[in-house]
Amino acid sequence: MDIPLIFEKSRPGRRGVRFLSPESLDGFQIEEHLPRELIRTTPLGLPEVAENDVVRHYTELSTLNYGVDTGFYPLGSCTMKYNPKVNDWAASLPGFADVHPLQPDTTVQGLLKLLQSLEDGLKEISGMDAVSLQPAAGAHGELTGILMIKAYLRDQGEERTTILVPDSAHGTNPATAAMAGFEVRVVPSNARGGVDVDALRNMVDHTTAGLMLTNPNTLGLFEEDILTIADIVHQAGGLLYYDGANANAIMGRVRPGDMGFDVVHLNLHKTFSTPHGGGGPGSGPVGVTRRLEPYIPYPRLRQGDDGLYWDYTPGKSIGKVRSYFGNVGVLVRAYAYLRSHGQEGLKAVSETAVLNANYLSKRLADHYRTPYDRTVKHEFVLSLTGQKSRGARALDVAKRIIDYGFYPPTVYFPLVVDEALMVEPTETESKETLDRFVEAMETIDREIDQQPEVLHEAPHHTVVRRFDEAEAARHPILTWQQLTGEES
Amino acid sequence: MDIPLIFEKSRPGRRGVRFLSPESLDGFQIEEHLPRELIRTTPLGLPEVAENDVVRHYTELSTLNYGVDTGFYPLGSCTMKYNPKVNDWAASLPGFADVHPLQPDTTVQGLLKLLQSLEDGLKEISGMDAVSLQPAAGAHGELTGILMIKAYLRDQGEERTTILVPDSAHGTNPATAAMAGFEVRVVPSNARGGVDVDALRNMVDHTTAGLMLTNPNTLGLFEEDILTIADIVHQAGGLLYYDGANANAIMGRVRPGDMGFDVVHLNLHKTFSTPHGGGGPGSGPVGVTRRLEPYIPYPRLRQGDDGLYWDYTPGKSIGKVRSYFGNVGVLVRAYAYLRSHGQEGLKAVSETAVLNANYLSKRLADHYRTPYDRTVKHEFVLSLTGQKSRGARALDVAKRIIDYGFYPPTVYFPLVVDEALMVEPTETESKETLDRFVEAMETIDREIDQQPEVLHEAPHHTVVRRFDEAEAARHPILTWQQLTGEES
Amino acid sequence: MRYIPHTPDEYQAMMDTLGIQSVDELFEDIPEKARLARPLNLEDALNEMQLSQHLMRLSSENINVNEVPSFLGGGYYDRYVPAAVGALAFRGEFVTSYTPYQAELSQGTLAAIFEFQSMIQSLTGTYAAQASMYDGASAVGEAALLSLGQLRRRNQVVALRGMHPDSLKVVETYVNARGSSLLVADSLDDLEKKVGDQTAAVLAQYPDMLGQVTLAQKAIELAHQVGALAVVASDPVALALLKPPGEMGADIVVGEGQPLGNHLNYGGPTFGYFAVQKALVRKIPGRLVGVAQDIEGRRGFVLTLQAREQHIRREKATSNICSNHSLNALMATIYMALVGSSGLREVALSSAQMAHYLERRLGELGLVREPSPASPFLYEFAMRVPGDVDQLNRFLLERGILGGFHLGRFHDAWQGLWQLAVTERRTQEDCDRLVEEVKAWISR
Amino acid sequence: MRYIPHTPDEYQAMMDTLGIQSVDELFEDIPEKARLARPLNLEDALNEMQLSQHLMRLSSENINVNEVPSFLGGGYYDRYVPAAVGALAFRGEFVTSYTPYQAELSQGTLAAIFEFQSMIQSLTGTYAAQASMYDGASAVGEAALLSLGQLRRRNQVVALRGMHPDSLKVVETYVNARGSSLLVADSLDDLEKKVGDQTAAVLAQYPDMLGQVTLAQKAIELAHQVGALAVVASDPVALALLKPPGEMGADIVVGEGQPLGNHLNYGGPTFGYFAVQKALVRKIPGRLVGVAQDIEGRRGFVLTLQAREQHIRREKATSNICSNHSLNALMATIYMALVGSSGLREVALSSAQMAHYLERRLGELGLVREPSPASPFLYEFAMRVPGDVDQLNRFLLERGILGGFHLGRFHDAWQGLWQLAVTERRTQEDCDRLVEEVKAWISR
Ligand SMILES: Cc1ncc(COP(=O)(O)O)c(C=O)c1O
Ligand SMILES: Cc1ncc(COP(=O)(O)O)c(C=O)c1O
Repeated sequence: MDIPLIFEKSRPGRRGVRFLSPESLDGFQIEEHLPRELIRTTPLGLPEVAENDVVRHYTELSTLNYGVDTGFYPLGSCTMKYNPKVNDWAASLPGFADVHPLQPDTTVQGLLKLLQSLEDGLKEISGMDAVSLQPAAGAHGELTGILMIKAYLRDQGEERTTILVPDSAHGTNPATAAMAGFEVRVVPSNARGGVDVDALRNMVDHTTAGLMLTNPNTLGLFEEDILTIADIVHQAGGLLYYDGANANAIMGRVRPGDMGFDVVHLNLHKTFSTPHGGGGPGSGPVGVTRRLEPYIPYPRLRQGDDGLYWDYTPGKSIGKVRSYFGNVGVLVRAYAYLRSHGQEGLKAVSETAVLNANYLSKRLADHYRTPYDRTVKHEFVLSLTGQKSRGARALDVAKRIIDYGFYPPTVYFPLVVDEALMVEPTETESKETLDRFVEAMETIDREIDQQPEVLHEAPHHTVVRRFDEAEAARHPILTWQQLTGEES
Repeated sequence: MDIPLIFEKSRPGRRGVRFLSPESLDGFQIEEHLPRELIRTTPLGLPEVAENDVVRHYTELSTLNYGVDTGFYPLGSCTMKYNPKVNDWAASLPGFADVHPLQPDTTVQGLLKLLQSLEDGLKEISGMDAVSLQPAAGAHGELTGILMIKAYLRDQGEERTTILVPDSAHGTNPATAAMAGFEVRVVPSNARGGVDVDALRNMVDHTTAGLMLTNPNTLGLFEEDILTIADIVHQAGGLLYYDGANANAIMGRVRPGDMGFDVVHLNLHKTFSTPHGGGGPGSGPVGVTRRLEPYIPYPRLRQGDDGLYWDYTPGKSIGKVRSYFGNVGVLVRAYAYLRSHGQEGLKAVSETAVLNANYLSKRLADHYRTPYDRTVKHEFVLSLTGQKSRGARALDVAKRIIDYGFYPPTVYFPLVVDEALMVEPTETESKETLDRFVEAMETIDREIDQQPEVLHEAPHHTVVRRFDEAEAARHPILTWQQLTGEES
Repeated sequence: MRYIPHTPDEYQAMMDTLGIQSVDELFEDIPEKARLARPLNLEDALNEMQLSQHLMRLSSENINVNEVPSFLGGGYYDRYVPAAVGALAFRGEFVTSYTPYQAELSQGTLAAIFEFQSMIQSLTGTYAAQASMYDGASAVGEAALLSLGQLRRRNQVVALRGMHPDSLKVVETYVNARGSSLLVADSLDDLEKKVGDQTAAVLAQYPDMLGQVTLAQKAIELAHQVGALAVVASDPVALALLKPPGEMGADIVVGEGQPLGNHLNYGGPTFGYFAVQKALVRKIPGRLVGVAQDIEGRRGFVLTLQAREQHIRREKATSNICSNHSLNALMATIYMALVGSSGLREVALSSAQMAHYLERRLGELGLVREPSPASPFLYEFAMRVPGDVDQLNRFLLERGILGGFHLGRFHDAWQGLWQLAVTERRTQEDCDRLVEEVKAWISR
Repeated sequence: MRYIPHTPDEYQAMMDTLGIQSVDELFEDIPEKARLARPLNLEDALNEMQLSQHLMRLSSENINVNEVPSFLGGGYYDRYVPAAVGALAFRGEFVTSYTPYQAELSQGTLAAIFEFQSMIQSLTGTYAAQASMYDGASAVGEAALLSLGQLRRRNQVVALRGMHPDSLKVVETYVNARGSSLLVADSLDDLEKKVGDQTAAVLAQYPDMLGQVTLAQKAIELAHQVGALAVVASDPVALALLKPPGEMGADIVVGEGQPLGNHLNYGGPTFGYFAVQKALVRKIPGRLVGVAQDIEGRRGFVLTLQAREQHIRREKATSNICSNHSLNALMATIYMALVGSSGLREVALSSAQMAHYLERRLGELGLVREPSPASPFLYEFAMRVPGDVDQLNRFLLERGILGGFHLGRFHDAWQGLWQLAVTERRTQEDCDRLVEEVKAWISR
């Protein structure tokens, strides 16, 4: 079956949800109010379908998707933990969902209180002095943070031009630095998977604006030398940026602020369990130490005599990175998560996430190479070089995992590991789920020798199978019009 | 794959949603408040699972189900039309869903207004003088109505003992009459699928309390002789009961009251689009003419000086048929449906339902026998005797329909048609869906001759295939305890 | 029109196929005299947006139990319904499916009903439960009918007064229909007098309307002494703490299921449950789901023992139930899975704890618990109020509290009795507020 | 703990496998000096029931637009969101999935994004659209960056003043980051003066903050005259009536997508859209979904042209966007499918009708529309208020109306200007009430 499109269900003149009837327009004619040349003449091109069509179509599409609600989703770096339903319910309350961003502050005190509490909680968890809830995602938080570093340094009279990024870093880190106008220098990893401290020492100089680091890093390894690293960067006059994508490993155990970081973003859509929605929305609040606080995006939430209010004074702020205040609907969920856990709960989250990762890593190590012989944190990377030499690439194994009912781990990232398979079980998965996954992985490993084609052609039981992605990119068809050749 | 059960995911000590922690009980010991012999010692036996387990399990179970949201559901007599989402939304509003039935009437005026409007609307649609919203389903409405007839006749000094029911009637009709303490006499159908008027004339006598009729009947045929039938029953001193399961055919065209019926129930879960929920809840309001009004279940909704109130005066009422006021959550949906349509809308509903049925019947008639050569109403019955003689029973065809992506029509009902397949398309299905169904039915008809085993073994692509139902009934296993042999 | 997909062209094409000019032709078999010659007199149609605004307004004209603390009970309790219940039960495939006639396309509903039956069986301490009834009251009614059908020579059922008055009314309606009668006993002594060789069933509620839990065991024994069936109606949450009626010897255990994950819905839809001992399995009304194997040997579920049901028995049926309250039972199933055995105990315990706190505080104000200050109770109890209960409730309502129910509205002998229910949603603050206001009212 | 499934036994078994006594051992690689030696100082945990009560209370401390009529706009409108949008978009398989990296398990999301891209392309009159941006403002920002990346020798972008101030601010932040600058032109004349050989892009909003629709065409021409790219930001609902920017020659069309089936959410999450002409397809930021064939020849969808993205380009990237606002775009897709072309026109038309009614009535009270009483508008417009706008708004709020926005809070030259938006949810009664209260305020 071809994957269906709503356009295919369209019939000229069929209607779904209607609004006012023509009569109710009372003779109102748009032609009398707009210059002729500004009136649309081209059809809108939306499908013409009945509500029943829409319901069936998107119900069907949803069943072609795999989510955390479907099963185990060990996608490394993405922290696909269980997304509590009560948090979704909360975000849909009319006092949160049906509130206009231009309403007077006096009419949204409940919401502002919530945002204030969330800021306070995130400060405590990250060990920072101030937090902005404005950034819409992790990458957005990175940009915000790096721009604050830039503005701060400039105010110190320093035009520093380079940002250091480890070779194991997520793509958004170098991309952010570039977007912020910096030159990127890549710091090599050492044999233990951490930052090569000596190399770093050689790389820092007067151009160094800062170092972006994930800790635990994308290999799932804690940067044991973090205090030394922080010293090196700080002594060179740079600042330390913490990519909080991996904060699920450390809550209640160690805080970025206590490791020496100056700026931190947290991915609420990872650590704080807000659902990823097939690609977003996320939320990437940024925390900073006192000296960077003046540069935080505005408006800032402050306590006044009549309650909380938004302070629009720009001051030294880097400005705005998006409209209004942030992804409030996501922030409500994160707040609900925070309040559901408290300190004990969050600590248990991180401990269990780390326990799960170590357990799984240990159990898989019999058949899959774990390139670093270390305790991991909340995730770990396997290197499938052995499997490759026996005829199955990481991608083949990943695709075969699908046939066993799981979402595959992240593949080919981080780049520093050959044939990488990056596994993040999260704390909301039970031992028996992990054991089932181990079993599947062991079976797959055996299959490589017994019937390699089963892997090469995997997945087998899905509604569609492997795609010709190269061809898709060579002749991209990006819209229905292009697909049907009606393109303008 | 075996169909999974939540019990299989249970692990001793695993927890889902928690309430107060033991400490918060502040030393409260139930043992100090209950006699020892009344304290439960047996385990509760509920599964011990995490929220994530629950979400995945019921998400998965849902995908093993077929609903109107999945596709075409031409289940005859069940009116599986599209269930509007806005109606579900409405029923979940806190002012409807989170209201206690013992609240003072003054605190529920919005709801009482809604119920009053619905009563008024149903009176107008059915042509009755008074309506009770209390009955929970069609069968429940039948019982309520038949008991009113009984009480009325008794008050007239008549102890009549028999209820007449056509041979084409739904099982609930005779069952209701029996439950109400009547003897049931079955009226034969004539060659045109209607009540045999002559037979009826011979059957009525001084014991006749009434006749229960569906019109259009379960064959989808309008009782052309309805006025004569009504006369016969009335002249014999009996009353006429209207089973409104098929009211989707007649709205705005003809009213049971105008046909001569004295009591009517409507299935809101059919005609008024409230979802059937895998078996219920439904709602079966009952309407009566003036002379039967005193017998309506109480409490009754009345207008007082301070607004609407429930009048608990029993008077001649037959009493109560359930607790409190009815299936209010269903009534809210039905009200929403009523207000979404108005008279024009409801008329269009019935017209289109009838057009769809006739169109489908006509198109199928080339290959399947339509036992009565008549215009049908909202549904029709095929008799698969031809197919049977060629080697495929109605059940085989029904099961094969599943493979083509549709829910099968009702099989082997009504009993008066051999190898019956009862098809009700409803008005919310489009021409192309009907055409696709015709195509599938034609293909299946060809398959009978070409590869009959494909039908005998159908369905082929479902998560489970045909069951051994006889064995299941011989040794019924009705609980997890029985399944695991732990039964007490 | 609203949910009709047909375009004018499609209407035309379909009429062409039928060879008709107008749909009117399809209605010509309706006798002219009966036809409706005018439009239905209904309010104008609203579009979805207008409808939603209209309904939001009607909804806001009711006080809901999230806005004010409520002490109403009587079988329906404002228990906390976890968010996952709705998120799962409202999935379209559950909501928009019919009774699972075609098992191959209905395993979701069937498996969930099987789980429901299992959970109810286990909670009640019986052998088996069916798929659901309309509500608790009609479940008691059907239990009475089952009993009369079992013991065909007997024509009475006897209930203890503490049963919910609506249940009594429904039993009365149901048994009168077949010419039998309901007797109500005001006490165990009275019950002993009323039972006899005409008694088909003894009906007792446990806990009852006054919160009493001590009568059921004796009622069961009296039933069995005269050869009648013992029917016990129970709030399922109470069974997390109480010895299950099945273990006490009840032949049929029924009840109102609302407290298990269902919203109050102003009384409906909720669901009734119906469980029996082994001997009665083939007499149980309504749907039953059983385990079955498919032709490839897979375990699945089917509707079973259908020979009991109306569509087979027709005029020989003792129950006519067809549609039941499946979706509500599904909500209960998901709820029970979510909270588990420990959670359900916590719900009951924390309700009981706060109820006993409230009872003590109210006692200090001079309210006296009935039938006796010493009789054990769980989280619902009745107190005699010094003064007009209705007036007290109005006083409380003005102060934003939904006070207890005045039992006198149900039964004359209960005049002046105030039924108070405390759920896990009531905080100590809620209870203290109630106590303060009662105090204010007493000394007004 | 809350969502952790582990039982004590399982914890033990896992620690045994690892040969550890305590999870503390798994954290020994954290330098002792950095470790947190105390518990985090956070508020106590609430159970789900307590949490829900707490959040209901916080929610009720805000005024929501269902309670009072609102005339606020500025890119976010309280349009009616049909019930089916939420019922479908909130299905767990959509909500709890990640970016569709594994196409075989993500066809639901991928197909929906493809539909979204198609609908946006068609509404905007461009060649292609991508999968979504964070919001309208950041979409304009990215459009500016794209332009600067395209025309590498140029280092300015010039915007017309009528663009949403937040968009201007974001553009400023974004372009300053790479050492470029934003100029704002107060009029077309001013724009003509400000563009030149340093201009990489001209940015115009259509309709703009004052409701103007006539400037965009000319801005596009001026852009092209100096070899710059023309970027137009549009409320997508307005494009149901207005000539699409793509047809007017805009190279990039972006906008805030909230009006398409998204709740206001106090400003987020909503989504931004981003559409381009053919020449720029391989420069578009963010995700793109394209058609692909699987090995059995079936049509499906994949993420495509990934070479544009940060994970491939890394330090050579011009955009770092990774997660986008997919779920919000899904809501928009479902919304557009539900209302269709006719429905979207009805939404825009009925808003415009009521807006023109309101504008006339307010005009009768002496309020004067700016920039000119004659300039055409759709459903949002600005009026000069005789007096203190903030005071007027407070006056209205006390009477249960969320009045228009005081544009002076955004920009000094706009002091005294009242921005009024009228959506299809506003009835004539709402507008009349506003007019009455304004009248009362004027004559106070
Ligand atoms: C380590 C790391 N950094 C940054 C990001 C970017 O976060 P976002 O997708 O929220 O922009 C990710 C997301 O996958 C990540 O894993
Ligand atoms: C003709 C007819 N009568 C009565 C009923 C019984 O209605 P309910 O299932 O609501 O009790 C049905 C339901 O299928 C029916 O089709």
